[in-house]
Amino acid sequence: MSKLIKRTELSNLIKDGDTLLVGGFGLSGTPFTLIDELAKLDKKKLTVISNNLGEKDKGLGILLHTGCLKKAVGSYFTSNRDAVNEWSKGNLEIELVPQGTLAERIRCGGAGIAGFYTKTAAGTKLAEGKEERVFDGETYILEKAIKGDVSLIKALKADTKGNLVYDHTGRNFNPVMATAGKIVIAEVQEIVEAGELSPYEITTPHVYVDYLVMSNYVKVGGRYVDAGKQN
Amino acid sequence: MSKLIKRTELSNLIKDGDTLLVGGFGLSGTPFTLIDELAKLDKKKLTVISNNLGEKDKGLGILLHTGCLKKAVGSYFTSNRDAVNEWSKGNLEIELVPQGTLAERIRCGGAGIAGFYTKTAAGTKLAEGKEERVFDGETYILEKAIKGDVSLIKALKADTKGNLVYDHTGRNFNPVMATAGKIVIAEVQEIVEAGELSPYEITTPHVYVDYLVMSNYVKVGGRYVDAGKQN
Amino acid sequence: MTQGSRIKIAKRVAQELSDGDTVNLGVGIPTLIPDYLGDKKVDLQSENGLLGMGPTPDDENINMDLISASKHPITMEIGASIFDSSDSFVMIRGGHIDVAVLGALQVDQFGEIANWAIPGKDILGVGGAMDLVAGARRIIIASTHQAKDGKPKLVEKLTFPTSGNGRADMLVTEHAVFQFSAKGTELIEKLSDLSLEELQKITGATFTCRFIDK
Amino acid sequence: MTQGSRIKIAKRVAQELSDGDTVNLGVGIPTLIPDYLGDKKVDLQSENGLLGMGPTPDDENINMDLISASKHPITMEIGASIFDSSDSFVMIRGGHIDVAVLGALQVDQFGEIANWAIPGKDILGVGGAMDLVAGARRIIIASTHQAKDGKPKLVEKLTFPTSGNGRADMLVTEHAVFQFSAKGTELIEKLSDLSLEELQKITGATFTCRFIDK
Repeated sequence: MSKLIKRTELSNLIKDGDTLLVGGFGLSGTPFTLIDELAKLDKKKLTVISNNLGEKDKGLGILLHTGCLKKAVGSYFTSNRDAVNEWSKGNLEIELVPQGTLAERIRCGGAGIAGFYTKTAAGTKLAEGKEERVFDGETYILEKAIKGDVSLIKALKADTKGNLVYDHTGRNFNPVMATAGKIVIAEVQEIVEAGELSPYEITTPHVYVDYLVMSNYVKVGGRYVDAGKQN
Repeated sequence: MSKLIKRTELSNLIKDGDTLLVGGFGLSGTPFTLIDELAKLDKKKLTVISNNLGEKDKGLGILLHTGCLKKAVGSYFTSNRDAVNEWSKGNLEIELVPQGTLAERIRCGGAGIAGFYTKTAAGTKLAEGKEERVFDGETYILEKAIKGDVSLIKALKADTKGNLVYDHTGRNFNPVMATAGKIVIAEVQEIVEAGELSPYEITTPHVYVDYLVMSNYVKVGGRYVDAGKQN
Repeated sequence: MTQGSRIKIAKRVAQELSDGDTVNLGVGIPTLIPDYLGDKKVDLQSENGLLGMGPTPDDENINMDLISASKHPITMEIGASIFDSSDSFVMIRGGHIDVAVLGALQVDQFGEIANWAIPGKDILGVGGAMDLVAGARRIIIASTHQAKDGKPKLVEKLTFPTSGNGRADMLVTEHAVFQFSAKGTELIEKLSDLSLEELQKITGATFTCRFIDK
Repeated sequence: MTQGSRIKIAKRVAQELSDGDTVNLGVGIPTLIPDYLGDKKVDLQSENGLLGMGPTPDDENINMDLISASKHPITMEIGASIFDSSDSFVMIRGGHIDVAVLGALQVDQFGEIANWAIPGKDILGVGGAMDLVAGARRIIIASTHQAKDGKPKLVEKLTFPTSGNGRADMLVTEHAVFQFSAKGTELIEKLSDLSLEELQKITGATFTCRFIDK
């Protein structure tokens, strides 16, 4: 289990000014333990790339209270009032990216592709400053790859080699983010022996995973709760 | 089982001049039955996009004897002498594409992406005529999406909705080709009830599959043989 | 807007869907549609990574890692499949979704859609709206005829930011069904007692009419 | 080229690999490497869609849908995973393969590789060669010192078509181990009894030398 580290080691893996790719859609597939740990650290000027900034006081939402964030890149921030407020006050830069473009840009970052042409957002405010190009009579815009210094992802299980499987739609952005971070840290509920996950079931091959951290959360009634705060 | 058709219906689904995406790497994951059927038809000027043109007299290789091919697009033809000969005689156009670029171009065709920038082949003969562009100090070339009129793919099993699973590395190009054909026909060994394949195991969701054809081949000693020709 | 009107819209959109269609439903009125499909079997796609979305589970079967794009707990239908966000948008942007049913702030006379941002308000959310507008084969807008301030949603020219070059094929409101083409808007069905004149009065774009009516 | 020389090259390359490395092996000499890894555990990637390639199966366990990139039947190691061609090249082109061991027709003094086409011959196959050259973190060329016609493989300037802008880090032949950098070629180890002069004579590029030797 050489990839397994303590969550407190996060401090040495993330630097001020880093760009973090953080998995999750809403709160599903969110690395709560890693985010809790990050919130305890005195990191500065981080850019977080994630579909949402969690919800108010939940998931990535807690980072809005710690002063570690410089910028957020994602598709939907409106559901977290704190994010909107911080942005209004000028405390947080926001880059809004269509959800599909976000997923594809991250995939490209992990795939050695520098950029791609998509119809999504062509002709809209979100295409301002982006190169337009016509292919077969239709207008496309150039979108560039996204990479991260560190990816914080959440899986259901790992095996001892670091292969990952996810829980239903908790999969979402996690597999592409696993490919696009220089350092990839996966929070997991359980680690099983190599060979227990079938070759067909493995969604993220171990080559993408640098470290595993045991989740501090458990599911109660289908909802994650902090095991440390349970009665 | 409304997607299940007889293999003889292939005649009505492929037109002269069509571009076909044909799954398989070497002979693994090859839709032998569909290819046999195609060889019986009097189609003309087809373009076949496939990693190889099968092997001599095997898989796509048999189409070199029927006069139906105008052009082949793929990454490796050297292993089929017939393909090399037909090309030398001027009977077959060949477009050589690096294997990864081929897979990505087809994926883009299925994903609504017009083109992408890759380092692969930049500076080589295979980049001639392709746009070069520098991103972050490295040279990339623009590669454009590939789409097909008809995809002929091979899966291990389908369920009655048309969801597909593949046999080991027989998966190869089949899933991307399933996304990039206007008509997608999957040859399968077996059709099971919807619900028998787990949501995690399904590799090609049914939305990509238009028709299913039962394979005429069976595996003997790990190798496919034509069930009709078995003793 | 009464719940009755919302249901009327949902029911009418449901008529447009066919057995075997793969459908993506936006937030709001579109989420009511599954209740009015009768015997029709459509496959619901959820952009966070599921084809074959089923109804809300009982309390004891909730799994917050099995949620809809609106972030509500859901279930899976038989034959469902799970994929990641990039594969989900291959499906959406590659033209593999038969019908997207979306809400809208405005639709212009040619079907151009504004459904993500209000000028002067903070623009901090787009989600999958632009991907669906660019990629779905057919787009039906399910919306109230007028905004809360009484302004018509169907307009000659958008004053709200566009969602892209994709066009709606149809608009269903509590009063009418409109069809869009390069020629403009055609009224193809009335769903309330309003006369054509009354309907035109509360509509921001002129429309032609397929049927004779007073 | 004797089998002994091929094995010598494979053994020496094997020394370069470390526990936990993900390695892609090209055709020819590289395929001999797994036999000489000793206790080292490396994960072999096969570009047709497998991480964790194992040895050739017994006759009764052959499945022609479980094959290597060279199209030979293989097995899976514990912890192996299967993926499609596009995901396989995400792994290769995205810089996730630690080491690619490839054959070559020529390598220039800075490590530029020609390994897919001979001028004047039909150029009808490239496979994954250019993808690996562009994407692998480290490239080791495992090759005979000279071609069959006696011409050196290590040359000042390629006369065969380049495989791209990616550079080899190392060349291992039956006579020597060379390391490439922007400064040129450095001999880091001799593997045969040839003197430096003799070695230089059968090598097409000048090289510097890290050690003193006659």
